[in-house]
Amino acid sequence: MSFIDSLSQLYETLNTDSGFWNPLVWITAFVIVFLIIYIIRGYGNKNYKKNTEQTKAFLSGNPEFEDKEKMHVKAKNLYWGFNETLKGLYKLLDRMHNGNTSDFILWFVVILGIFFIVLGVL
Amino acid sequence: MMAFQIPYLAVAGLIIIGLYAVLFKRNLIKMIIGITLIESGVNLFLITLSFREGSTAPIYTSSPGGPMSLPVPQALTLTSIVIGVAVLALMLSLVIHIFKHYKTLDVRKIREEDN
Amino acid sequence: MSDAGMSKIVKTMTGVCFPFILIFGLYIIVHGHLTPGGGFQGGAVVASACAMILIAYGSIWTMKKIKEKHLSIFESLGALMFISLAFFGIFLADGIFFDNFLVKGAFSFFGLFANTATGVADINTAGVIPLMNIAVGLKVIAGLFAIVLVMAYATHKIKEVDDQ
Amino acid sequence: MNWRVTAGGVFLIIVAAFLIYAALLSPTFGLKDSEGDYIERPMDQHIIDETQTQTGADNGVTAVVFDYRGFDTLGEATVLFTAVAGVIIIFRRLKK
Amino acid sequence: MFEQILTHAPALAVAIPLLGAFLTPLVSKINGKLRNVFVVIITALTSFIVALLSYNILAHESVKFAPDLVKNGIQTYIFGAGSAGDPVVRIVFEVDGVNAFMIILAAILPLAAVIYSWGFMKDETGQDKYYTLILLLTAGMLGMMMTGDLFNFFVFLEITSIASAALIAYRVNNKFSVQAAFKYIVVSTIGALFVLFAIAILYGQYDALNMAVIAKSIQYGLLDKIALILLIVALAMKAGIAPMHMWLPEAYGRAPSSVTVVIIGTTLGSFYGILRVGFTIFGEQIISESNLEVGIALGWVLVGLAILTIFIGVLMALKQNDFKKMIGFAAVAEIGYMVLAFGAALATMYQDSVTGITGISSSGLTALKGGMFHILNDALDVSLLFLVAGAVYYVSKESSLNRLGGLARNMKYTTIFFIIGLVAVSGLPPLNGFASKLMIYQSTYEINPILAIVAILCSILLLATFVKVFYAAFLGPKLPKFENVKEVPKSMLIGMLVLTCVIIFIGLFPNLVVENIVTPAVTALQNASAYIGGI
Repeated sequence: MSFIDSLSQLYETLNTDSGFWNPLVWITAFVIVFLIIYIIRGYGNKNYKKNTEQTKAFLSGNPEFEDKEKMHVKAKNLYWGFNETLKGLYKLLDRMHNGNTSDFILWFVVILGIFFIVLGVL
Repeated sequence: MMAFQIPYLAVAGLIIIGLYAVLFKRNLIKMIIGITLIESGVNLFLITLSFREGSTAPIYTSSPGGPMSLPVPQALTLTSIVIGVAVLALMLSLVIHIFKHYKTLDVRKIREEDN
Repeated sequence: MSDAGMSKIVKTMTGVCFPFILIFGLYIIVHGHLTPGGGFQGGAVVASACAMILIAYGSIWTMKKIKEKHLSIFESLGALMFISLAFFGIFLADGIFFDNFLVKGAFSFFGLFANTATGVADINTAGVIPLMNIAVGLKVIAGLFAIVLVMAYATHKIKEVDDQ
Repeated sequence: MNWRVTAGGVFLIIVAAFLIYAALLSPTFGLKDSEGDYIERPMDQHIIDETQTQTGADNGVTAVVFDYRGFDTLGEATVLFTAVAGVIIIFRRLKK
Repeated sequence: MFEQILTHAPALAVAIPLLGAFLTPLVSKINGKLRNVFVVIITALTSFIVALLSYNILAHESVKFAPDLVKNGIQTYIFGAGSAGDPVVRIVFEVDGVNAFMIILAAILPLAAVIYSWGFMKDETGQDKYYTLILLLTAGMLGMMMTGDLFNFFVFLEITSIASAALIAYRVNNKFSVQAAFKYIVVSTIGALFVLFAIAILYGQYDALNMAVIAKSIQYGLLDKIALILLIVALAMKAGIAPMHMWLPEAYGRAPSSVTVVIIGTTLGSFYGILRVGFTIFGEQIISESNLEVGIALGWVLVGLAILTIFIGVLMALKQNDFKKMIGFAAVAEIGYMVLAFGAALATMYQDSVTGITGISSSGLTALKGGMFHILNDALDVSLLFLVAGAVYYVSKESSLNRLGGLARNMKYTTIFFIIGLVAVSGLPPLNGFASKLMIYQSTYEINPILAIVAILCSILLLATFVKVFYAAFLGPKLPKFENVKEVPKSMLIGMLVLTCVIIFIGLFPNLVVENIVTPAVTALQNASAYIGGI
């Protein structure tokens, strides 16, 4: 196998047993779709002015805050519902993740015992 | 057969005592003592493997002759002792810093102070 | 340990004992390839002597005499000596890393073999092993003493903070 | 934290049982088998026999440390070097 | 000229970083800038030697530089005199496909980290010791990944542990980083001690420390089983597999980012240790007729641990508000994917009814390839994200996402790098994370659909996690306190660019990598007899 042959692998397809994956094909399709979207966008109406009502963010009629801090949704407020739903699970996980060094070693001993029982007895 | 395995039983005992100290002691220094106990148990295991009954040290200088004990486990023990010293020094210096920050070595007090 | 050092008796006795411990440690280092011991053990003995000085005279006084910077430089030198002895194996003799090139008789010193008849020992044997012993001894002395010195000095500083 | 103590105790006992079992299974202390002659240790026996002719050292342990397993010793010296560097970096002066 | 280098390459790859580390304190006495140049040169030299070595091992016979050095895919290097008496008494480096694959990581990550720290560490004290420890970490990592001697492996493991702990505690005035360092050193010391205990058991059984010799003469009695369990569990703790992963997010999160990138390499070195122990030392025993069910049971236990790891990692990452801790939990989840792949491969072992030979099924092979490929991808993606997090910390001195926002308006390149890392780590096409995860999904689907579904679901949650980061830190209006934030220095951008280029290359040409790097590694991993024959 010469260096040229190895170059020819550049555009070969990654074949798993039943699936395959070729990023180059994927990217080409992506670019084509993007071009189509761009062309369609070209047909949009042109009467659109900067720095007018048209560019204001529409907060369901409410006025925009002057304070930028208030405008930005903080990280702790994101996925609020998700955390609310899994509150019980998260309580368990937090109890698991108390930063106690002895507990780390305790988990180690527990897994050691489990492995002993599974493999040693088998 | 079983009666002569006492050094190995001592190894197991040392390791278990060390693990107990690491698991159930609240004081950081005591946890470190537990770790050193585990380490000395492992070193004892290594050095026990090197012993031959009725043997001398593997050194030819003015040696009485006869069987010699195995040299390799002794070298490994030397290495692991030095490594243990290095780890111990680093752990103790970290504990000094923890004490500087929290003014205590009790794990519970430290965790209360954190949250 | 108290920072001002201990009483006069302790200081004097330390001064008396120090050279003997030093000689003993250096003996262990140099005869590492003949008698029990070697670089690490002898280095530990000498470092313990230095630690005795540290305890007797206090960390501030010792820190004034010698800084951990210098000790770490000494340690780097020892480590460099060790690894360059290993590197010489590539360039000389068989050309293998960690080759014991001296024992092949490439040079006159340390080139001999120990006489297989047990009993008599010859210092001029074992190739690079004595040199490596000396390098490691230097390294261990500097390293252990640096560790003890830095930790003692830091604890004293913390105590200062507590007093205020 | 009661669950902690119970779980720790139970699994510690399990680990202890297996370690003690391992201790009893280990090669006999003194390396003598039932007939009373030594158990074969080819690698160490090779070192003991060849120390003086291969390395020229009288001390077998030093020969192993610095010649047969010299690379381990380099690593060990590196460990000490690392520890010193670590201790110095931990106790360094924070202000320039 | 390459032949002379390649003859000693396994030794030089470890010895040159060590030499650099020993020289750094002396060089830094002269000048700070000179020291930085010196360290970068040493690291680049190491990477060059490693690249030569792994190319010479992985490449096809006809394009090797020195074909005679490599006997059926393995290059051995015996330290000390060439005449290694029989039995093997000296330390041997035995570099086969797996090692050649792993050391590629160990070469890329420190290079990026060192270039990055040039700007990142500009106004910190104690830089000379910092660079010394980084070089020591590199040397230990490479030694772990190349050695053929069990005790030598333990020594390098300890080197990496101590250096990592000292570097995690680099910001000593922050109490949390000191705590994280203490937890890390306790955990890794106990792990390493149990590894040493297992090594001593094996030595007592077979009077050998060389992996190949032990693998040749192993009998898989109960004592050997105990040694196997101790090795696997202790190394799994070092590799951060749930539920022994709690040290990992703290250590990753509290260390300086440039350090974290190197620590990721050492974690994967421990993971390599698991592979070496499981597939080479005990390989011929685990994959054999006599104890087939033991191997399958081990595989299923690993699969269970992997699912647990992925779940915990993703869920905790989704909840975190600290940038680097979140990436740390994401790294835990990524490790879970690798364990899933390897465990699934073990679980698909079957016995041919006709010949009676046991082996790993074809879907198991795909799983092995995917897992091996994912090691590389995970290391690159997570490292890139950590470097971005470090850049954010550098400009804003903020690690909590609650106080960040609107940084994209001032830091264009960093934002681009973050988007690339996001797409790659959450397994979106077309970047490298997708290629390996596709193989894992597909193979696990053939084994058990539920595994694949869980894996895909958790991958989606991972994407959600990083979208949250992207919104909270980079999007949004320009906050007043970050008005005059500048783009990070050039060296940091270069450090990130190195990783990004590799990621994009792997993403665009996955087949090239799988064919030329991953497949030889997997073949070498399965072929324990070749490793034994290497001595």
